[in-house]
Amino acid sequence: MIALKLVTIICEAHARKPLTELLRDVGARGWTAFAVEGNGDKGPRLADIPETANVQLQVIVRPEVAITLLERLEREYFPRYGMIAYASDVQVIRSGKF
Amino acid sequence: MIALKLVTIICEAHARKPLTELLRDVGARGWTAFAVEGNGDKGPRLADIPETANVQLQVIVRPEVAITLLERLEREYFPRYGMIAYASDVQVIRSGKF
Amino acid sequence: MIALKLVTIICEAHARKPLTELLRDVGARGWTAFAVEGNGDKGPRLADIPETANVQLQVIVRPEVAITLLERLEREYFPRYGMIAYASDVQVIRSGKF
Amino acid sequence: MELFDAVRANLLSPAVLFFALGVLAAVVKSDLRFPEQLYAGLTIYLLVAIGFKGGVAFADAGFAEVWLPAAAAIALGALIPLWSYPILRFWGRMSVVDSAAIAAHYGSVSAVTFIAATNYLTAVGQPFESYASAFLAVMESPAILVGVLLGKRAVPKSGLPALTGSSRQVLHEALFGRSVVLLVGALVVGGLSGAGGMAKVEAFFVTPFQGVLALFLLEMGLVAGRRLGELRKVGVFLLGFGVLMPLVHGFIGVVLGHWTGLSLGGATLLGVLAASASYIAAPAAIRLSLPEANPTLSLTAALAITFPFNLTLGIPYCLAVARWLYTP
Amino acid sequence: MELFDAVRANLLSPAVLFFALGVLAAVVKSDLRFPEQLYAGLTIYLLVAIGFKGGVAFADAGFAEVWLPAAAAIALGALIPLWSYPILRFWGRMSVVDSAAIAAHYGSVSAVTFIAATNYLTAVGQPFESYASAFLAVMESPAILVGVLLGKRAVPKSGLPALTGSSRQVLHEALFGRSVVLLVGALVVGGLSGAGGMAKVEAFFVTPFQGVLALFLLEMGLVAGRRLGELRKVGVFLLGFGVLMPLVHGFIGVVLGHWTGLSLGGATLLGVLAASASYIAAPAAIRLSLPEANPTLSLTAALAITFPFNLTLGIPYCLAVARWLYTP
Amino acid sequence: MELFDAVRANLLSPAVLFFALGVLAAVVKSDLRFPEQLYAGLTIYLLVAIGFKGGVAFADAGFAEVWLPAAAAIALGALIPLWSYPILRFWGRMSVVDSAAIAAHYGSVSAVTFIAATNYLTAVGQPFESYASAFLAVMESPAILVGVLLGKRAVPKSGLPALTGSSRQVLHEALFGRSVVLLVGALVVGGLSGAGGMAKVEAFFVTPFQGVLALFLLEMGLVAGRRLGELRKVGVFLLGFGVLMPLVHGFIGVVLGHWTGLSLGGATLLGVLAASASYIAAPAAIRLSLPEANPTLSLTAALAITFPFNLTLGIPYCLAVARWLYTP
Ligand SMILES: Nc1ncnc2c1ncn2[C@@H]1O[C@H](COP(=O)(O)O)[C@@H](O)[C@H]1O
Ligand SMILES: Nc1ncnc2c1ncn2[C@@H]1O[C@H](COP(=O)(O)O)[C@@H](O)[C@H]1O
Ligand SMILES: Nc1ncnc2c1ncn2[C@@H]1O[C@H](COP(=O)(O)O)[C@@H](O)[C@H]1O
Ligand code: NA
Ligand code: NA
Ligand code: NA
Repeated sequence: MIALKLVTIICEAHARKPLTELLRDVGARGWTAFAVEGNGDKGPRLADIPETANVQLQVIVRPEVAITLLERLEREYFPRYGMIAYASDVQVIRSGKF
Repeated sequence: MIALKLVTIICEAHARKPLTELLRDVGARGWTAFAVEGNGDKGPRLADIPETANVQLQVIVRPEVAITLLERLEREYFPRYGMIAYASDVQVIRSGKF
Repeated sequence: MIALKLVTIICEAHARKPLTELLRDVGARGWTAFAVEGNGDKGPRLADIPETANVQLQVIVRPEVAITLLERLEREYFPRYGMIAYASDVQVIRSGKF
Repeated sequence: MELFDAVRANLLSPAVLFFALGVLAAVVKSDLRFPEQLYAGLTIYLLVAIGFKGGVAFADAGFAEVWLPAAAAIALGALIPLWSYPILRFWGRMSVVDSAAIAAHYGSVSAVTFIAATNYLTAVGQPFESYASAFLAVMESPAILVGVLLGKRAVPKSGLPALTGSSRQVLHEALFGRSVVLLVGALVVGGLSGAGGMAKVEAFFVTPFQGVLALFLLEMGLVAGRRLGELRKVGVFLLGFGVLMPLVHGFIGVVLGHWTGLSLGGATLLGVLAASASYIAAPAAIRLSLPEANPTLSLTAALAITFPFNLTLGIPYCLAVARWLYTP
Repeated sequence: MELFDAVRANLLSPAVLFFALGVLAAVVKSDLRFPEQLYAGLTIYLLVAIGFKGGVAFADAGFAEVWLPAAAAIALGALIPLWSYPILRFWGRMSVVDSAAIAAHYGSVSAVTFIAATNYLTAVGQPFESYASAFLAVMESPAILVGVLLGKRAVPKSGLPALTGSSRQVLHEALFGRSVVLLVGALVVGGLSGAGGMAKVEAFFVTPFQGVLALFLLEMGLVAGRRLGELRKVGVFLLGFGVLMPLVHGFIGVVLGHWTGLSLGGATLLGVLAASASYIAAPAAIRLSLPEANPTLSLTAALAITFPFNLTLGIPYCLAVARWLYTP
Repeated sequence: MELFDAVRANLLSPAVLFFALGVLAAVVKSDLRFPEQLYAGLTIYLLVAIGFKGGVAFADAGFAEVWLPAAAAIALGALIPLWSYPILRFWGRMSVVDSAAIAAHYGSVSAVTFIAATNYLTAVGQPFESYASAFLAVMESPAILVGVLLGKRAVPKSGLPALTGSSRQVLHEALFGRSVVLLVGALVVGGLSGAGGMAKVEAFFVTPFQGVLALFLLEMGLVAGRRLGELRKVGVFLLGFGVLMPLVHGFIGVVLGHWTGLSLGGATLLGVLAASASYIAAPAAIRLSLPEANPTLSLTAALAITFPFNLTLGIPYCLAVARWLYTP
């Protein structure tokens, strides 16, 4: 089994498009996304209108890509959008896929 | 990178409100939620009516908060609601946010 | 706290039924599922029609079950369906539940 | 004979047939499912439409005509749990919380059963007071409150630590829960906007209403059909309870409607309300305030026994009782 | 000349124009998207409405009038894969499973194409048998079963371990799949509730139907437009196949309709059904039972080639064939 | 006096009452919520319906009649940010990006406010040019582009690294964003299919329209009500801005409509468009291209201040201005 990183990003739905472009930019070969609701320092985000909806993005990448991604998120996106991001360890079977 | 805990709770949708109040109570500063379906010891939970829908709550907290949270869940919620909860390790960049 | 494995499977929605049967087959006592969108080697999967929708399955199992599950996925499902699967470590409180 | 014809006419209506189709689809394990947000959307539509229509009729009839039967409806809702509880507790040998929870479901009401009854009355040409949806609106909560009070006494004995704020929550849920707000709110909106407002929105809230109900009942059939497997779990007692109580409550409701001056159709509707068991408002409120109760019992009884029974037989039964009572 | 006018009238109908708008929006990469549950809801509505309407007409016509063309429709559905398969396999040089999968899609039918054809016939004033949706209902599954049988022979040779239970599943899916249950079920409900039932639900299932179809086709356009990029991947052969087979199958369908006593309009509809390729029922069943097949091929052919072709040209073509055949 | 009556009639229309119900439900913290995909579906329906209707009217009126007021509408949309910006920046002491973002919202338009105004005019029997939805379609984007240009100058100074491709994105969003595509697209479809097409889809896009709007406003009320708590955060200046600017812009819009030859009703609608603030198109485009702006400010102002104000008072106000202006 190969050790990789799962980076999870939870952000406002309007930021989805630029974020997926960032993912491509740092070298991710795929991603998964779904609508979520949430609550945080910027107040409740009920998902009934797109203006206050959140999206959760999940991307599996090699550890060094995870670091680049998190750093760019912190520098470029955190100051602009309400969001959080975190990394965790995952194991996959197919190498070469990520 | 700072090591924190991600606590995931999967429970019946009707328990969502008391659970988010518990999260606040133990000191979480935010949470994320979305509708899921499932199957478990209490039988299938198809999400088409709210009465049989599940919700997944995700909350990032400091390790000691995770322990309190899981313990209170076990004591107060597990006997009452169909649910599971688990913790995992995550790494974040921004300290002070959680 | 007991250490278990969380296996996450992201696959085309049409594969959901056979996959949940596989989960039962390898000994999982429950699972959680929800609709997601994604992008990968097989191109974008926008969830607006079921034919191009993805589903994310999450299942908590004992470590040895996780290995069997991943191996069977690789052998039987990866060649047939567009999908990824990965395992990660989780801690639960209730033993005997999984 | 006449009752037989009435039942047959009811069974062959699109609404009931679509319900049966749903049950069948669930039984053969078809993958047919309604998207959850469609279910939510249809529920909102049905509640708002019936509330609005009732409100327009209410404004027309005036408070003087409505208050007495409405008060009777509230009282009936609050009383039903008081006799249902001991029956469940002692004859059914159920726990305190489970008895209280089920009693609350049967005292509260099912909006869809009520709507199906109004359609049935329209189909058989039996006039009724359109403002009867006001009774629907006021009968949702009282039984829930009574049921929770009955059940709450048991929790301290269970040794479980109390959940914070749950008793405050139940009052809030009973007053401002989703279906209460939609029904009561639409009633008030309908009352304020009157016939002029009705003319504007009729083409959406009234004309297609029966068809929407038919589609909705397809989904209800799917949901009920899926629970059929749980009938074994709930036992013979609850099965009998789910069929007999509607007969008793339906009778009482019709009689009360008669006493309080409703027309034959209106009394039928009050009977149907009394006979029906809630599967939307009550489960939500009870899961919040009596989470110790086993939801499989109450939900299966309300959804897989009483709802289909009323939809097919209970509604014509109430009409038959009313016809018998109103025959000079 | 007349054909030209018919095509132009079709192209300027709101339904086709909304489809074109959807394609355009996808091509310019607009972020316009229909929520998935809206798509699911609209599908349910369209299938139930067309099935119900057909059932009412069926009950009216009687089984004696319907059985012969219905049997012909079933036979045609089952036979189409038998000649499509060798064409794909040997002229198209496709693998066994891919040939079988595509053949199944083309033998099965597209409900939306059928619905668009009924609207088209109504618009040009050409009467047709309303019970033709019964043909739609019975033509969904036979081709899928035949296609799966054709494809299953290849799997053992592929060296892949068999998936448990997949052959049992395909029969279940063919009999009780979502769209089969909705169509056949609504047919039966319509048949049982008859004209009286229709009067109740007409305002929901019939009156707004064409408008709902137009909105739905906007989404279909978005979906088809997004797949245009995959046309390169599927190659020239499949492009030709997706355009020529509808012409052949449409012709055969119209002739068969003529032989079995349908009216001009009914024969047109049978032609359209034969010409259409399934993109709902077949993909679901084939992904379950022949997951080794590449879904990009069949889905792109059915959705991005044959569906737009039929919607714009195939439908008027079938009517023209029928007019020519029925001219004394 | 007459204005007072007009306002009262407006306040008692089902649409406004349902909005109030939504606000109330949010204030009492009811758990009532519309499913998000229902909101999305209703938005699509409303935009397509209003666009289609406008397109049919447009084709009927001809380009010669429409171009002058349409050009005026575009110019007005582009100019509003130019004076709103300095007001926000210097009187309101807001940052450059926030001033630019809010200015963009107020230059752009709210489709729902427009639709409510057409319903209001219909209710009071005031005829208007149906093609006015063309103005709605062309007024969405110009202000957004101007606002983004105003705000972009500030970003380099902020020290933040630039986001890739965001200026390309804003143009794309302004031209092909969801609501622009739906409105402009439905306009063109309506124009091409004309009265014949309208006859086909009228029962879906026109007849139930007012009822759908009423239901939608219930959800709008929920959304607006939930933001009331943020009024404190946005401060008194923005509250005043959100109420006074509609009065000024409404006046200018009506006058411009008068000058460019619109009827009394058409001028009212142009006034309402100018007075309205976008809460769908602008937030999406601004979050993409000026993410440095604080969305709480612009969204709360547009949604919780200006929208309710226009819905209740702004619309009758514009009509009153028009009546005064058109009095000989
Ligand atoms: N501690 C947390 N755990 C889980 N999700 C969070 C947490 N904090 C914030 N979020 C999510 O991130 C979004 C943005 O957070 P914020 O910028 O703090 O408002 C919220 O709406 C939540 O969905
Ligand atoms: N082993 C498991 N893995 C993932 N999710 C589970 C598992 N067991 C239960 N669940 C989820 O937890 C919910 C409640 O479980 P239960 O109380 O066992 O019925 C189920 O409906 C599932 O969504
Ligand atoms: N690197 C990745 N990270 C997260 N999800 C992925 C990744 N690659 C693929 N996926 C998901 O798996 C699905 C199938 O992947 P593929 O077979 O590569 O097209 C995609 O549609 C995504 O939802
Ligand atoms: Na009752
Ligand atoms: Na076919
Ligand atoms: Na404006």
